[in-house]
Amino acid sequence: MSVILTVEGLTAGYGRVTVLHDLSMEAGRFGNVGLFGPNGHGKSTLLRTVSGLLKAKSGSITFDGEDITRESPRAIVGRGLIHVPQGNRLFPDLSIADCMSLGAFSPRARPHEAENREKVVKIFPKLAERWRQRVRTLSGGERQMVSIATALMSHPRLLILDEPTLGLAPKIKDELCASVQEISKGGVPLIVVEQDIEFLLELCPQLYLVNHGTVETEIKPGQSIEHSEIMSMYFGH
Amino acid sequence: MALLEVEDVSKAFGSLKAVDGVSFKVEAGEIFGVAGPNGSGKSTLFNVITGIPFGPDRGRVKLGGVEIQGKSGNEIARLGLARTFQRETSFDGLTVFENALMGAGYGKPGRAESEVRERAAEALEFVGLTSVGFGRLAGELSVFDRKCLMLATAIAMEPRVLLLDEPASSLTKPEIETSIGLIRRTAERGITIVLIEHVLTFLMSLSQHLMVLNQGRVLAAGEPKTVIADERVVEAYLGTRRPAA
Amino acid sequence: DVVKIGLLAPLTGPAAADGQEYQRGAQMAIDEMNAAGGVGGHTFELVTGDVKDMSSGNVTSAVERLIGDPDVHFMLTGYASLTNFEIDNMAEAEMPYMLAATSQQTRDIIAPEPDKYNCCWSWTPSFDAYNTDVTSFVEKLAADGKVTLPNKKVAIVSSDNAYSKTISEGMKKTFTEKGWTITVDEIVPFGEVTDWRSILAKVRADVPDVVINTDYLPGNSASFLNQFLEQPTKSLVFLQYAPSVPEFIQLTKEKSNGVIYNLLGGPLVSPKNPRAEEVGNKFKEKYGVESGTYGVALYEIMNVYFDALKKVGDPSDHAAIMKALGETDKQTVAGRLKFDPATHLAMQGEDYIPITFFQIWDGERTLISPEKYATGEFKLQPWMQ
Amino acid sequence: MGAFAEIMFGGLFQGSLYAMMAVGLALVWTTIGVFNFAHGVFMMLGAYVAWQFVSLGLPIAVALPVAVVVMAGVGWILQASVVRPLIGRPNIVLVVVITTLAAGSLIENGVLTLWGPRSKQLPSLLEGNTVIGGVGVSLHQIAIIIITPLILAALWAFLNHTRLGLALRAVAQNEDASQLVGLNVTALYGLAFAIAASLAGLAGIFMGGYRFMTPVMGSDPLLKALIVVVFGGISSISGPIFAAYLIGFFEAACSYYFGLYWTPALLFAVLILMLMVRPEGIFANQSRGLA
Amino acid sequence: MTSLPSPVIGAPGRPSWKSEAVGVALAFLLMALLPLVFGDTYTRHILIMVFIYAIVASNWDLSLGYGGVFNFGHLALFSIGVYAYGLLTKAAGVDPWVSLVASGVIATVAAVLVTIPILRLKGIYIILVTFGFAQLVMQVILSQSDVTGGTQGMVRIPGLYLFDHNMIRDGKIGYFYIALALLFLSTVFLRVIVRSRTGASIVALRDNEEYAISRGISLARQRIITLAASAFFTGIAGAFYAAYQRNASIDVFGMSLATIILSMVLLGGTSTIYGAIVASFVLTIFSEAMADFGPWRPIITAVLIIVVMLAYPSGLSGMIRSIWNALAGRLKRPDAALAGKTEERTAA
Ligand SMILES: Nc1ncnc2c1ncn2[C@@H]1O[C@H](COP(=O)(O)OP(=O)(O)OP(=O)(O)O)[C@@H](O)[C@H]1O
Ligand SMILES: Nc1ncnc2c1ncn2[C@@H]1O[C@H](COP(=O)(O)OP(=O)(O)OP(=O)(O)O)[C@@H](O)[C@H]1O
Ligand SMILES: [Mg+2]
Ligand SMILES: [Mg+2]
Repeated sequence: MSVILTVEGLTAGYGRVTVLHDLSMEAGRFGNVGLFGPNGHGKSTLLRTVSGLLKAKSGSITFDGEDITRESPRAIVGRGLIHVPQGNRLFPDLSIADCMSLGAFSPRARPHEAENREKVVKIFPKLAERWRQRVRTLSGGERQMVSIATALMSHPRLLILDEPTLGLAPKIKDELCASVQEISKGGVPLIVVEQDIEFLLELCPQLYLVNHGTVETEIKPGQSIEHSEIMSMYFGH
Repeated sequence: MALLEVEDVSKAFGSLKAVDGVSFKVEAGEIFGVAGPNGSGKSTLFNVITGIPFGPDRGRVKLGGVEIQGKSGNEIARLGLARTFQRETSFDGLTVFENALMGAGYGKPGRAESEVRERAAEALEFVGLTSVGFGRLAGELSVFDRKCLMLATAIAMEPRVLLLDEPASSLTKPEIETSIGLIRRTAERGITIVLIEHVLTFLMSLSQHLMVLNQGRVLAAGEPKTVIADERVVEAYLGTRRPAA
Repeated sequence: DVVKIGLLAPLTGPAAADGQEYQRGAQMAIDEMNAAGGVGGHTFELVTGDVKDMSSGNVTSAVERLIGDPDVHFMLTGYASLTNFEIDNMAEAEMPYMLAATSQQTRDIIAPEPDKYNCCWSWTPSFDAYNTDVTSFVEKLAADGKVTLPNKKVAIVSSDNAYSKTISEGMKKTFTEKGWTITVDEIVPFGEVTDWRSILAKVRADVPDVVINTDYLPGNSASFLNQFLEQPTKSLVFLQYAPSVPEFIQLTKEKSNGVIYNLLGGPLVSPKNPRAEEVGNKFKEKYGVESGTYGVALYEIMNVYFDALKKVGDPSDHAAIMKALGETDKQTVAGRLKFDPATHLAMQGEDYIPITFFQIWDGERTLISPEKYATGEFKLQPWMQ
Repeated sequence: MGAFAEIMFGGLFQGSLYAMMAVGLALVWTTIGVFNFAHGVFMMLGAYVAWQFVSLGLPIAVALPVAVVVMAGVGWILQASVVRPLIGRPNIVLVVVITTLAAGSLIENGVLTLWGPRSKQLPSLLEGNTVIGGVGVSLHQIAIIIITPLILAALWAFLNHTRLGLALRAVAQNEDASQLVGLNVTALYGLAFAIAASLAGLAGIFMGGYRFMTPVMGSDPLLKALIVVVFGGISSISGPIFAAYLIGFFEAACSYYFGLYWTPALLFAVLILMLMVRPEGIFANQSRGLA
Repeated sequence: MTSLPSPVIGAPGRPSWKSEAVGVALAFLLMALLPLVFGDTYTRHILIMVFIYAIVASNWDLSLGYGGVFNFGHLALFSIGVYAYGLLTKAAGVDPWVSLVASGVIATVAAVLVTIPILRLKGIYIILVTFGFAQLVMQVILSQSDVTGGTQGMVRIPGLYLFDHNMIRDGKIGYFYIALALLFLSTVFLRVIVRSRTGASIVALRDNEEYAISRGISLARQRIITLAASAFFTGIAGAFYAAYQRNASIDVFGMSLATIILSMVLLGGTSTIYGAIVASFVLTIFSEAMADFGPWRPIITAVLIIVVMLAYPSGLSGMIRSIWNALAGRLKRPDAALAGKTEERTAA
């Protein structure tokens, strides 16, 4: 497998507050990448910068060999880098069906719309039952499914999931885990931020511990790691 | 007599029966867990019990033997039934202390102003928000602090029953540990707790009774260990991911 | 030295078109006078106070600003407020003031204590003639055999504003007294009315001899006429005030043929009163548009002041100026201007300011009554033939 | 029969006008979630721009589309200057109220200085009168009654059955999510305002054809549009359209049976009563949810 | 309102009430000295208008800014004050001062009445009802033309009196101080409310209605308190306006007055009370300074408003805060600017 995303010396933040300090990482070499670490230490900020929602102050982001540091989110989506943001806010007044069509908005995704929709329905059959329901009235977990489903409609080449299991029931988590695995096996690598370490370990051979806005530890495949070690990493800071 | 009794409560949205004839009882002092697949009606159940934003279509809810369904949300709250919301919410334009004052001042009738302030401060200390600073605007807090603040406003009401909707979602492991301790101590204050949670370790380590909903109906209820061993629960809710009990 | 003249005018908002006309009329008089060397060494400068939406706060602001200027020795307006309450401010400040506003309110303020209000004189005569003279005008037409009144029925439409309502109430009273039946008595809310159909339907349901609309807004009046003409009845149509506004003809074009309206204090364009035409022409020459009622009125009011100043000599002797204003007796565009000491309104009547009836034909306004000044004869309205 | 025809015609005409006045305001409200208080001024400006072209010698059939296009540009500019920079700031709804009010006042008084306060009139879309079902009507009004539903239907189809329309509905609900599915947020905001301003301009041209134009002619229609939009509810563009015709027919019937004078009071009384019965708005099919 | 438990919160994170009281006292003292500087009645009149606008605008801020209630009927409360005073003094012959207070009470009652239909309503639907309320009030006043004068309005309304002092020929000094005193009382009243627990509960309802209800706050009760409290001084301001102008006409229902006052609330920055007052000064004085500009006056004013709002969406109060912070930051610590950011959010 080859590297699809490289982040080098990235510094970013909100206004005068810098959240990310000289952060470097890469994704794709060993398959999926997992990010973890305490709350509020910059994981989401990293993802937002990668997908162009936030402008980097310095450093570079390379996707598929091309520099995307200064590109607009639209251009980045057009390249197939798809980001599911944290907190499933989505489009509260649109129906699930509408969200799916929006997911396929970019010209890249449009030809695959029908095929992707089938895929999505297979992964989340529950959504098909509620095709016309407004997102606003969905339960928390259902909304999470719609978020991920919308991203899948965008025909991703790299899929970034920010806390995808938030509020999901255990069984759905399982199914989600299985289906994302399937997606990644289908050639779409993932970057996943997750608090549920079991989930992360199951999915990602390569892990980064993000702390204080920078990568503190990288865990490569083969470096088997104990659950308790991770816990101590959390508590250590 | 049970402190909170829910009898045959239902709520439908159009043709969708979100809650469909649910009954259960919660004894004073216990922690009562509620689980179930996404969209099984857990949050809706909380909604109809508390009357926020709507009451049940039918069925009865009794708090300490008194029927409360049909009363308005703030009345029910003042009778001693507090709740938190699935998303962390706060009064963003108010300071941390003022947030707590809302619970302390309006959640329990007949308090003197000095007592209100004491209660508010005490509740904030209890959840450990002293370090954050009472003067900070709630809108600026981190996720975990907001969750704590939401809990503090509820505790400041000194409710008889507290309904917690997914207090652990989006928390890190250490934060979950902290939360577990916090909820235990809340129960020790004599507040009866009903708890919705998907984080199973959290749910299992806290609840004395567990009820699992599915498609708006009670799928199983009873001793937590027995409930999660129930085939139907595994099938509908747990899948392969049983907690390391 | 320069004497400042304070003008109250709405320069922005819905009444801005009238406000602009005040300004033009007054300015024309001042320019003329300054060119002629002024009065006793005094030249003049117009300062305008914008009364904006004519709410009392804004009117008072404008009034105070002008009164506060020690060089302002005379103030004038067309209309500045809905109630003419500023008369009180003028009285308190002892500021000579002339206005051409609805006379009803002016009288209500001044008549109880005319001595207290020596400051203020109204170009507009009493509106009583509006209330009574349409009836006599129509009956005279019938008596002269120019129209037939088969059923003596009248439809009266009014708008909910002080001017229209007072007049329509008065008309209703007069018509009833003279034995007419009022078939339609409708009042519409003040402001724009797009659809007159429901009212016209009632008019058509019981065809009256006369149809009257006292809504003075030109837009409303024009759309009333247009919608009436979509399916006209054989009734004499009388519209209050609006047809006197220059745009009315431009905008209704040939549809305005035959329309009748009357005016008090409007230009009395007649060979018997050459001044009206002279001033009207001057205005048109200077500004490229025809003047409505207010342009020439304000021009005349300025001249009334100049006359008073000539008599008194000292512009800062306000008391003397006021007295001189009150003693005015001169021929103006509207007729002979002389004030009634009991109400401070201009006197009304054939020998003073007459109520004039006009009919529009081919874009021209023909004065058809009173006979003393008439330049043409009433002709049957096209839809009545 | 006469009454029926009168009310039908009056209702259709008023309803069409209200729908035209309101639909642009509704579009901006349902998509971007702000009230554009310059909407009435857009109507006025549209009429004046058309008038300018007509007085340069263009026939109304040409001046109309040209003015509509100009208005689209005006809408875009207004959006870019006083709305877009505020998106995402706290209190946006109220802040946009003030900036659009100010922009409206600017345009209104600009027109006043440019074209003067005196009334003007546009030529009718179609000259002449006719009698239908015993009711005399002008062809201009017939044209409005026919054109309006066509435009509304086109707009409705655009919003509900095209992907761009969907994007337009989505964009303000969540800016981040919009960007993450590849929408061009800035362009969509501009598009919403451009369409709204064109529609307002068209409404203004309709009005200018049967009544006088003055620089303040937009203020009453703005209020009417506001009432229609609020009454119609926030869920979609179709709510305000139904509301417009409903109010149009209500007014026509009311003014026939109770007189024009009491119509506004009755209308408000009925609106308030209806809201007390259905607090979610009349056409809103949206139930409350806990977010 | 008697059961209103309103001890001022000495809340952490808010400026101390002592410093605020000192600031308010100083500001009003300064204003009280203005007539010494400005002897002419024109300036005094403008200041009186500023005070009236400031009262109406700052009270509107209570319902609109703090309460988040889209109350488009606020000017109707003012108009009710105008007509209540006119009718009480002129038609019923009640003493002007008694009428002044009674007008406030009547406006308060009206506010409570209009609150009832909006108790179940959310967001923009409130616009419709409150706006309709204003229209209905106007319709009632118009239809009772025998007493209200209808569209002709009422003139020769009795003014206020101060012992034997001649209010008419005193260079407006009497009305100036009465207006200032009313503004002072209104400001203190509003600030005490918004700093009290009641005020916090009003904000809580605005920020998250369902959460607030779940903490025992009664939407109905607090909303009635909000509107009633914002009505009292608004009604009094209306009565004072009528007394000062000695006339009442329906122009008070016009859109332009409502627009001006709304501009003051929003330009000043909502949820501050002071912002609306500052904006009343700025807008009125600015507009008068350009009185000779005709249509250019509103154009320039509009540009000013837009520029301020684009630079500081929290309005003049936000602008003043950041200027203050910048100055203070220069003098004190370099990180003061950051602290300023936090405070600015308070205003929002
Ligand atoms: N919009 C914003 N404006 C200012 N600061 C922000 C904003 N969003 C996040 N921050 C700050 O940036 C820091 C990093 O936040 P980020 O959301 O990236 O953390 P995270 O690691 O994803 O945490 P979590 O696990 O809670 O999602 C936090 O301290 C947060 O307060
Ligand atoms: N206001 C509403 N209108 C329509 N349907 C609703 C509404 N609120 C909830 N529902 C539906 O009712 C069902 C139950 O929702 P509820 O929020 O109670 O689920 P939940 O058990 O809390 O799920 P989760 O664990 O995902 O939060 C869901 O299918 C949801 O879509
Ligand atoms: Mg995050
Ligand atoms: Mg839930």
